[in-house]
This record gives sequence, C-alpha cells and structure tokens, in this order.
Amino acid sequence: MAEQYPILVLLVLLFGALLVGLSGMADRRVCFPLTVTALGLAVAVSIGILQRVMDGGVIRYFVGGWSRPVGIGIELRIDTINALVLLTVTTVGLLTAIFSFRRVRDDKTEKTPLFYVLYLLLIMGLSGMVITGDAFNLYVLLEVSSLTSYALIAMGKSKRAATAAFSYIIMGTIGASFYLLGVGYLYLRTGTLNMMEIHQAILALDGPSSTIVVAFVLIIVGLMIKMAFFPLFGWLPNAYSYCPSSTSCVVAPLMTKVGVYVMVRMMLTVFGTEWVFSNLQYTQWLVGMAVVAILAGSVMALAQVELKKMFCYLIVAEVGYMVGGAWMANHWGMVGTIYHIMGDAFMTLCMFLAAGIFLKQAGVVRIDQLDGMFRKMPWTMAGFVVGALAMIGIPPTCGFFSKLYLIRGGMESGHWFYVGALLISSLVNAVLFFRIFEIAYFGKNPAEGHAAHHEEPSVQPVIKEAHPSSLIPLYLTAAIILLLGLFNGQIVELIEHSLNGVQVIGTEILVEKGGQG
Amino acid sequence: MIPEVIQTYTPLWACLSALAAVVPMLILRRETALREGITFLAGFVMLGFVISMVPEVLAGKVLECTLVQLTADVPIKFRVDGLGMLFALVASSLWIVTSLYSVGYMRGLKEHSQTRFFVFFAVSLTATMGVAFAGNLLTLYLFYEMLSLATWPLVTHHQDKEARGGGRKYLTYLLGTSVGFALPALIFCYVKASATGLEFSAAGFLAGTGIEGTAALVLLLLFTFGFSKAGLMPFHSWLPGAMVAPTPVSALLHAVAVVKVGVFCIIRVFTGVFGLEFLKELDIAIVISWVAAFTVITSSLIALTQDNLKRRLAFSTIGQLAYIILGVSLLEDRAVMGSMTHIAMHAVGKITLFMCAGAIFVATGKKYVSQMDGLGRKMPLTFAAFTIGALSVIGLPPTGGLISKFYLVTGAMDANQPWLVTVFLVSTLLNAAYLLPIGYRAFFPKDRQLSSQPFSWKSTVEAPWACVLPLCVTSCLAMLLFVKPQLLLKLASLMVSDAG
Amino acid sequence: MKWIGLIAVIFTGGLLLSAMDDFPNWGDAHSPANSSPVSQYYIEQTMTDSGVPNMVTAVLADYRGYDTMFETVVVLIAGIAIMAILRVAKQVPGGAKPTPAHEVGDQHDIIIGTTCRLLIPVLQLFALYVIAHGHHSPGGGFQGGVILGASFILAAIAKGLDPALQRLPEKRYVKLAFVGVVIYVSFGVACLILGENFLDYGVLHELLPTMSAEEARSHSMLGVEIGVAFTVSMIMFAIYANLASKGELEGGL
Amino acid sequence: MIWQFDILILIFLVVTAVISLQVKDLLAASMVFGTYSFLICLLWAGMGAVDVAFTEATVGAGISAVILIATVYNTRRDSSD
Amino acid sequence: MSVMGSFIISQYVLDHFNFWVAVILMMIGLYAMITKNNLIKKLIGMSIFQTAIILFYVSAGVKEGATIPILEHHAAETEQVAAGDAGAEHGSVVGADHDVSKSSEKAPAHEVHEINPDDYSNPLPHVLMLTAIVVGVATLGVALAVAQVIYKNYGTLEEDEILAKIKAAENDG
Repeated sequence: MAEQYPILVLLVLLFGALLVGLSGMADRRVCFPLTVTALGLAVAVSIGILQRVMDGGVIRYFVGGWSRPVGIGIELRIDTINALVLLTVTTVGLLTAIFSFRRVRDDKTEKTPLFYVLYLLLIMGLSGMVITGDAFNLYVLLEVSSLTSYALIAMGKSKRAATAAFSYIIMGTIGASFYLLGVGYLYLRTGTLNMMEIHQAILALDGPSSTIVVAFVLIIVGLMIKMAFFPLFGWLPNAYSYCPSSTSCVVAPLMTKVGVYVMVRMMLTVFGTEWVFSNLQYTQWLVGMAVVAILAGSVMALAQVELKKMFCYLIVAEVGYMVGGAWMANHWGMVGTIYHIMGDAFMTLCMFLAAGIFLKQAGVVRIDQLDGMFRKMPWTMAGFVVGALAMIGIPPTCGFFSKLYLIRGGMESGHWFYVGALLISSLVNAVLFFRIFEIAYFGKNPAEGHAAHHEEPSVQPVIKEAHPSSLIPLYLTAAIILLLGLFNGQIVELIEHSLNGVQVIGTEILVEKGGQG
Repeated sequence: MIPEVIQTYTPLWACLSALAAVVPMLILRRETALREGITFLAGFVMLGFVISMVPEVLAGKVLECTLVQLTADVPIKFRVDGLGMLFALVASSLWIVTSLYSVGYMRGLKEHSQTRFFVFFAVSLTATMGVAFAGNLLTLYLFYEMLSLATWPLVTHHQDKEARGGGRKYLTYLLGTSVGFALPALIFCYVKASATGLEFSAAGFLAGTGIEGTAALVLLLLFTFGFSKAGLMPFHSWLPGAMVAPTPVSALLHAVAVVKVGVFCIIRVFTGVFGLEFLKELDIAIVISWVAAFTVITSSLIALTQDNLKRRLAFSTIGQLAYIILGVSLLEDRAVMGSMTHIAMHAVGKITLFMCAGAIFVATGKKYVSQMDGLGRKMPLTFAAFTIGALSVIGLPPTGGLISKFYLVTGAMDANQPWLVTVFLVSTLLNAAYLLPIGYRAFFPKDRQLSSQPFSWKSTVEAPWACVLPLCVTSCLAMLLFVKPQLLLKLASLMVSDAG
Repeated sequence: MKWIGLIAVIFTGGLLLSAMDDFPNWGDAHSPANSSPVSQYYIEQTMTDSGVPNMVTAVLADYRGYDTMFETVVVLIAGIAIMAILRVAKQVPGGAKPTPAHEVGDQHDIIIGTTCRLLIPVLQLFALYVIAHGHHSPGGGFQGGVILGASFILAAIAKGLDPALQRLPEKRYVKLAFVGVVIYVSFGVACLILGENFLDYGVLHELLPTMSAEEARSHSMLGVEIGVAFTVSMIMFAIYANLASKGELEGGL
Repeated sequence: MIWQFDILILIFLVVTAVISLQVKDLLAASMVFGTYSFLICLLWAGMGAVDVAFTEATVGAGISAVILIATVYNTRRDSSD
Repeated sequence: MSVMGSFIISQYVLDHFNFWVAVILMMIGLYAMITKNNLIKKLIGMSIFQTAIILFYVSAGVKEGATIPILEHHAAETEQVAAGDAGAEHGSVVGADHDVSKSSEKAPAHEVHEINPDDYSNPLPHVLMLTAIVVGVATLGVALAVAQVIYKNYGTLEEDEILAKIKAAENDG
C-alpha cells in the first residue's frame, strides 16, 4: 500500500467529499466527523509520504501505470520539498476543519454539507497541485482549487463578499489562463507536458528560444496574479476579509503559498535554475519588485483599521519575501523561500484563527475593538501572541529562521536593498503587533494616573472565552510555529536534500553572479 | 590554553527553575502566600544550581550542554565560563533579595495583577540566566529578545497612559535596535562564519574570517548599538522612560538584569565574537571608547539636573554602564577585568539605591529629591543604606565599587589613554556630586526646624520590613565585596587569562 | 482604468506575438509538439493498448484519465458552488414541492410543448448514443452528458422549471451528480485494490475471466465515460435550474 | 481544409467577438456570443479537432449561451457599454 | 521588395494566421475583462479569452494533410491481419469474436510502421482542450451565480454603480 501513498492523499479527500455530499444531504451531523476523519487520514498519509521520501528519495508515481515513454500518462512526483508542502497543506486543512466546527454549524445550517464538500475539494486541489509532476494537470487542479475558493468566498454573509468574489474570479481566471497559455507555448516547443521532460527538452534546445522565454513570462505572471504579488494583489484584501472565518483561515494561508510553491517548482524543475538565471537578465528586477512589494505591503498594513485587512496586506508583504528569496539566485534565498512557505502558512493560519475567534466571540472587526482582550480572552490572546511574535521574527519561532535564511541569501548575493526591506518590514510588523498588544493590554483609553487602576473594575465583561474546538487548533498552530522554529535545521536539511538532488542550484555560479549584481 | 569541557545539564536546570515556577504560580494565583513561597523556592533552587557549578568554573573548566540543533550549524547551546558564572551569580542572588522586596512593595501599595507581575518576573529571570549561559551568538540573541518581551508587561504594569508611553518607548528602542542592528550583524556573522557554529571563544570566531577595516568597524558598531539594553548614547532614552515601572522592576531589571544583559552582551561580543587579540589587531575599538566616554560625561551631567530620584538614578545607571563598555573597549586585561567586576559591584550598589527609592515611596509617597530634606531622621536605616550604595556607585571605600574602578583606571593607564583616565576621574567627581547631596540633605536638612529635632527611634516611619530588610542586605553585600572581592576577581581573571 | 487596461493588453499581445517567429510553421507535422514521442505513441499504440480507434477518447479516459477525473470534479464543484452561492432556502432542500400550483399548459405554447415532447426523447437517445459510441466516433461522456443535460434544460424551458423539477428533484440530481464521480473513482480504486496503480484499467480483466487486458481498458473507459455523463448532465441541469430561478428553484424563465 | 474558408471564419470570429462586446443589449450580446462559439466550433472541426468542436458546440454554443441568457433574464438587459 | 514583403507577410502572418487571430481574440477578451463596466460583459470577455487560448492549442496540434484523430477501422484491421502474430507478450487469448481484442492480441511491434503518425492530427491538444472548455463553462457558471448575488445585493451589474453604493454604505456605517 505504501507505494500508493501519493494517490491516496487525494483519494481520501475526494472520497471524503463524496461521502459528505451523499450522506450529508440526509443527515447534516455526519459532515463534520467525516471531514475531520478524511483530513486526519490525509495528514497521516502525508506523514507517510514524507517518511518514504526521507528514506527512499524521490517518489515517482505513474497514474494508470503509463510510465514509458515518460509523459504519455500523468506522473506524480514527490521530493522532500513537495512532501513538506503537502504536509503543510493537509495540516492547515485539518486544523481549520476543527476550527470550523461551531462556525459552520451556526452560520450556514442548510448549506453545511455543501461547505464541507467544497472545503475538502479545495484541500484536495491544493494537495494535488503540490504533488503533481505534470504541467497541465497542475492547471486542472489549479482550477479545482480556484473554483472552490471562489465559492467559499462568495458564501460570506457580508454584502461585499460577492463583489470581492467576483473580482477574485476575474483576476483568478486571468492568472490561470496565463498559466495555461504559458503551458501551451511550452508544449509547442517541447512537445510534452511532463515537468521533467520539459526540463530535458529545454536543456536540449540549441540556442535561445523566444517561445520558451515567453512561456516562462506567462507562467510566472499568471502565478503572480494567483499569489498576489505586488502590483497584482488588488483582489486579495477584499476577498480574504469578507469571507467567513473558516474560509479565510484556509484560503489565506494556503492559496498564496501554494502559488509560491508552484513558482518555485517551475523555476527548479520545469525550467531549471541554470536556465532561469543565466538566460534571463531581469531577475534582478524581480528582486527589486519584491522589495517594493514588501515595503508597500507593510506600509498599507500600517494604514489599515480592520484586523483582517491588516493581515491581508501582511500576506502581500510576505509574498514579497518569498518571491525575492526565490529570485535572488542564491541557495540560501531559495531555502529560505521554501522554508517560509511552510512557516508563513502556519503564521497566517494563527493570525486568521485568532481573528476568527475575536470576530465570533466579541464581534471584533476593527483593531481598536480589541481593547482589554488580554483580560477578557487570555487564552486566545496567548495563542495570538505566539503567531504575532513569529510574524515579527522573534526567535525561536519559525518566522525568525526564515528571515535568517532569507537575509543570509540576500547578503551572500549582494541584494542589500532586499535585506533592508526585510528588516524594515520586521520593524513594521513589530509596530503593528505591539499596537495591537497595547490596545489589548491597556484598553482604548487608559487612566491618567496609576492610582485609578488599583481597584479592579467590577464590571464583568460579557465576552466569553472561545470554545475548545476553536482554541485547540489555535494552540496546535502555535505549537507548530515553535516546533518549526526549533527543528528548522532538520527541515532545511530536507529542503537542501532535494535542491541538491535536482541538481539545479549551483551555489558557486550563483554567488559569483550575485556578486556582480 | 583550551579549558577542560564538562558536559552537564545543570545550566539548563538553572535556567528552567524560574520558568518551572510559572505553572504553579498560575495555578495558585488566588493563594498569595503560597504563590510568593514558590517564587522564593524557585529563587533558592536557581541559586543552588548556580553555586553548584562555581567550583568547577573556578577550577578553570567550562560546562557545556547542547540542546536543539537550530540551524544546520548552530544549536541552542549553554556554556558556563567565568564571565557567565559571574553574571549568573549576581542575577540569581539578587533575584531572591528583590523577590522579598517586591513582596513587600506590592503588598504595601496593594498593586493589582500581582500574579502576572510575578510570572513575568520569573520569565525575565529565565531569560537573564539564558543570556548568562548562552554558548553561542544565536542563543544569546534568542534570550535577549525573550527578555525584551518578558519585561514589557512589567514596565507597563500600571496600565495607564504614562505606562503606555514608557512601554512604547521601551519596546521601540529595544526591538528597533535589536532587529535593526543586532540581527543583521548576527546574520552577517552567520554568513561569514557559520562553520564555527557562532560559538564564543577567547580567540573570537570572527578572527580569521577575513573581516577587516570598515566592515569590521560597522559590524562592531551594529553589535554595540544593537544591544541597546546597555543604554549607550544615543540609544539611552528608553531607560529613564522605563522608570514608570514599579520600583522592584526598576531595581532588578533596570539596575541589574536588563541593562546588565546589555553590557554583558557587548562584553561577549568583544571577548567572544571578535576576541580581544583580533580587535587589537583591527584597532577599531577606540571608536567605541569615545562613544562610551561621551556617554559617561553627558549622562552624569544630565543626572545632576534631575529632581525625580528614580530618573536621577536612571541617568546614573547610563553612566555606569558606559564605564563598563569603556573598560572593555580598552582591550587591556585589567580594564576588562574591571568591567566584568563592575557588573557585580554596580549591580549591588545600584539595586540598593533603587530599593531605597522604592522604600521612600512606599513609606512617604515622595519621589523628588527636593522633598527629601530631613527624611533621614525618619528613615535612618533606609538612608544609611542609600549612602552606602551611593559610595559604592561612586567608587569610594569601604565598598566594592572601589575595586572595580581601580581596575578600570589602571586598565586605562595600561592602554596609554590619559584622556580616558581623566574621563574616569571627572565622572567620579560628578557621581559624587549628584549622589552624596541626597544623603546629606536627608540627614542634615537645611531647614533648622527639621534638624533641631532630636532623633529618636520611635519617630521613625520605615517602610515594611520586607522592603527594608533587602536593602540592608544589599548594602552589607556592597561592603562585603570590598573586603572579599576575590571570588569575582578570580572569575573575571579566568576570562582574561583565556584571552592571554 | 481604460488606459491601464489598454497598456496591459498591448503589452500582453506584444509579448505573445514576439515569440511568433520562433513558432513552428502552421501545420508542420514535424514540429516538436506533433512529432514528440508522446503524441506519436498515442497515434501508434492506442489500438494496441486498448483497441479504441478514437484516440481522443483513449487519451482522455485512459492515458490522461487522472486529468479527466479532476475535470469531472471541476464540473461537480461548479454545480455545488452555484448551489452554495445562490440557493435560497425557500423550500426544504430536495423536498418536492407540495403544491403544483399552476398547470403546464397555462403559460406555455402548445406547439412548443408538443415539439419538445417529440424532441426530448430523441435528444436523450442521441445523448446515450454519443456516450456509448465515443470509442469510435467523436463524442463521449462530456458531450453526451451535456446533451443529456440539455434535454432536461429544454424540458424546463418548454414546460417551466417546476414540472421539470418534479421529475428530477434537487435531491435526486445532486445525488446522481455525486454518483457519477463515485463511478469514475471506483474504477480507479478497483485497480488500486487489485494491486496496480490508480486507473490502471488493464488489471481489471482479473475480475472477469473472459476479458483481455485490452478489453478491460476499453470497457473501463466506457464505464468512466458513463460516470462523467452522470455528473455532467446533472450538473448542467443544476446550473441552469439555479441560474434561471435565482436559486429559488421556482418559476424559472 | 480550404484555407480561404478558414481565413473567412477567422475574420468573422474577430467581428462577432467585437460585436458581442460592443452591443449594449446584453441579450443580443449573449446571442452573438453563441454565434461566436458556433463559428469557432466550425473552425475546429475544420482543423480536425472533432471532439473539441463537438464539445464546444454543446457547451459553448449551447449551455454557455443558455446560462448567460438566464442570468440576463434575471437581472438587467441593458448595459452601459 | 514586394517579394520580400510578401515573404515577410507569409512568414509572419499567413504561416501563423491562426496564432495571430488567437492572439487578437485574447487581446479583445482580456481588454473586455479589464475595462468593461458591465459584469456580464466582463464574463463574455472572459469566455472569449478562454476560447482564444483553446484556439491556440488546437492550432498547435494541426498537421497539414492529416485527418481527424480517429483510426480508420478497416484499414487498421487489414493491416493487422497482414501483420502476423508477433504479439506473444500481449498474453491472453480470449473473445475471438471481438475484432478489437483480436487486433490487440495480435498487435505486433512492427505495426508501428503501418500507422503513419503524420496521417492523424495530434490528439493531445484536443484532449487538453476538452478539459479547458469544461473548466471554462464551470467558471462561467460560478461567475454568473456570483453576478446574480451581486444584482440581488446592489440592484445593478455596472461596476461603477456598485462601487458608488459600497462607498455610500461605508460612509453611512
């Protein structure tokens, strides 16, 4: 059975969705246990995959057994990078599913089965994107995940959810279509859709080919729309902040990260970094764009009054981190990017879980409504603080180490502006989150002198602490953030294992290049 | 000479003993007496662990334990050497004293949220011990940041507008500099020397990595200003701002833990990261010396103008910290030894002063120097202790401050820096000028009416015993250190002889 | 906005056209895409592998059956998504309307009614033919499914949504749509259980002793096409029913 | 296939696309869009992509047009551009 | 010069005329998606954009002089009869009355030479585009549903009016 793990991840989720759909119509109560079971199994299988990849190297799974010649069938290809991202995706899915328990029950009674079907299929689509080794299959799964996320966002109760979803559909379709077009250009020149085969074909090409270059630009631009890279991020804040909490908790951490992952995969496996960094002269520009993205995201986050909106702009900045890291043509930049994909997924999850709890228990939308939260909801705040520290980059959370690697990459490749932007963004994050802490700690209007506080306020706050089904995922996320930080050495080792295995990043060449730039 | 290394988890236990106290404190948050009992228990346990390591350290051995491998090359690592041991001894012993004092203070003023206060107190101590025992730069940074964060709720304990302002300034300066300066410097070291595991060594792990000239100077400046807990100008103004905290916090954290962690980190950078020999080779430390010298003089002058006692003490602290940095930046053996011992001497002296200020506030509610005329007659014990502490800070006998200052001055002479010797001497005069008059006016008020009254023990209004006892203990300690400074000197000389 | 759009579009167009001179010639049989081993393999080996003359069907349902499975899922998602977004709870989900309020003939033209009554069975028969004959001629699950769905839509347009929904109530079409995907996946899982990779139909001949591996492939393709047809037809109708009635499933166009 | 025919259809395609986007009446736009789908399906049939053409005929010219019209019917028919 | 000109035209336009039209259609669709004010118009633009991409793919699979990718049964059959029985590795001998299985069972390795790949157009782009068409209609359906919800909320499908109403609502609240 173990060799079937790659497909099992998807099948478990797909069957979960089908069962929820078929039996949920009859009895809504089975939806939640079925969903959690399916996701739990998926997490277990992902762990199994990771184990296998660590033991036995790259897994190649040929669906339908069509292995020869390579490319006639669809290949699932898992190295350590995929395995780690896959585990991230399924884990985030599981945590949010647990979190959604009360929310969905209260919000959308008659649509509960539909919600869970879409939810499971979203996770399935994202997992499929992560493990596939076929460029076109990736498009299909991209659409699976996009369509489900459109629907989940449009299900929001807010009036503006629909408009946000509509602009998301338009932008998302443009992005996906660009990707499809790019794959078409690639196919025209290479005649195959299998990622490794495309890579071989590109290596075999004699002389530069403008088709490949255009294909690359199309694919990257398409993905950048999907991951909300700087000038193309307009759809994100509205889409992520007007949707239901349980949706934003899964969409916000995963969609952009998987987009980044696909970009990395394209750079590593499909085009190959040697081609990317030696054929294209504008990689420096992209790092520059990333710098702008980081700064712009941070500044706009500062200007927000709504909690979720602020997190959304932080996502924009974080995407800038990762794009810059990937494009700086440095081993450590790439390592940092991949590590940050995982770290940021959980950090964002932590933020949105906390925001969801605040919204539900206390109706908090704006930041200034958080006053006195340390007293009213100490347990939730405790989890939130861990996530916030990770966003700022305080050791030993994972946020610190991804910054460490990214900055190391920036220093080695001589991208000093990027290093500066990263540090400024950390400071801005510090300001943002300590502003929140301050409000939550002091309240909106603290007393003038300290004598006034010596008597405890006798008015009991009506706000109740969150239900365990909300707190457990929050704490698990916080724990994962810490664990990712503490065990980052091992994780980076795994990532490097794949980077060397694919043999794509020649650090020596790249360092030399970076020195010039 | 390569010191003998012993693998042991004792430093970890010492570190965790304070953290372990957090859970029972939270559980027993309603039982004040039990909760405070736990605080003391943890304090003694910690001190016990620290003392248990003293003989081995004195024997010239180094205790190490490696925990998690953080990155591929750099683990979380504890390493106890002379400097770390010296600092840990100071911090852990003074914690017990301060705990006693804060019990009295908090009860005396009926402060709110006492559980939170004690919990974060314990967490801060853990972070301080972590810094003291950190074996490499990353671990050091980790606990340094932890300390910044854990002390924020203490600084802003009153939760009023003033506290918010002070807290904001506190974090802005500390986090801003640590993220903006120290972190890039750390990562730069990581880039250059990750193979060495960033481990502190007497020769300095940066030696031999090809860093020189401007790059080295920039790196050194980044580190020195990055660890802005040391209060070096121009990044000093958080320290007076943080005086909004309850006095025990000011006492422990701003005279002992936080600021001393700052200078400790800088000493580590000088002795462990660069290495004294390497710095001599580079010939860049003189820049730091002048910055420190400037800070010494300026802060002393500012202190003269302050009427609020705690603020005056805060500026005095800035000056004394700059002494330490100045000493270590001279790169001479005796000056460095002086710096290290001055950590302890100043800690004992300054904590006495702060506790006196707190005791005055608890007993009479007075905060300003100008209000203290004749108070010495009402609070003789407190002001006697105050005077002893002041003598120690100035560096006069019969207190330990003399010892460290002696080493500092002779070190400056060794380094052939007559101007810096002058700085030391001038600042000593200034110290005397802003500290001694307080005690003098308290005992011998200008107001005839006050001074003419005969003194009697019955008319005294001392603060609660839990406040007074600790400050008596520390003032005695200050005098004891004059008589028996050998332990500290031995520990400090361990570091220097390593380097030599 | 217009200017930004124009600039973006011109930039995109220029980018797309800039590679044009690098393209293989129009209709070049030896272009990389057309002469690649992959496409050669399909043309040459389809008959050998499964005996299905229509290569498109073979590639769709067998070689790249994994894609097609997700494509079916996409269709399912579209239906579910529209219901999730638009459906308003005017009635218990799936419950048949208790009161068939108005008569069919009232608002609808008799000529249209009669024509539809004649046309719909033929349409449905044709749909089944398209599904079943997809191996040998253009067609297959998608096309047949859409035609089947179109026949229901035609009924709904001609007679009104309510009578159509009486025949095919919401609960039933949703269930059938799910069943379609279940059929597809179960073919794959059957292969998995028999010890081969997912969707490796060849191994299914072990189930029936009289069948060769090639036949198994051919028949399994038909099977999955039927599954696709289930989902597609039901979802097409669901999309129409929801969009035409603003999600109320009453009245219609 | 006959290339003149091919080019003719291609030109018509562009024309119908522009018309369907420029007509202010959304119902008419949907209809013209149906025509566009039909033309492109012819083109594909000519290029030998019979399955694609078949699908486009049922999906593009059929279902897409119908659901567009259904939406226009349920919302507003006129548009500002 | 005119020879050169016509060469250029044939090189850049006629030889790739389908690609040209595909790109033009893409530009039209993209422009409509970005700039049109009416949401339905945006969606029509989206559909045009998607079909243009499909046109591009299908054009990539065309071979001059090739037929549709469906094997001619009889031709294949006779070839197979002539081919003899070299297909021992194909194992099972069953169902003799079914011509398909017969052909497969005898399918010899050198049959490769009998079916000329140049005679059939490339089936792979067709398959891919079947998927793309279905994805397109699915997206269109979801988008139309969202558009109906927007109409229900705001009573209009014009983007500028919707934005104005949102702004007004924000100012009120």
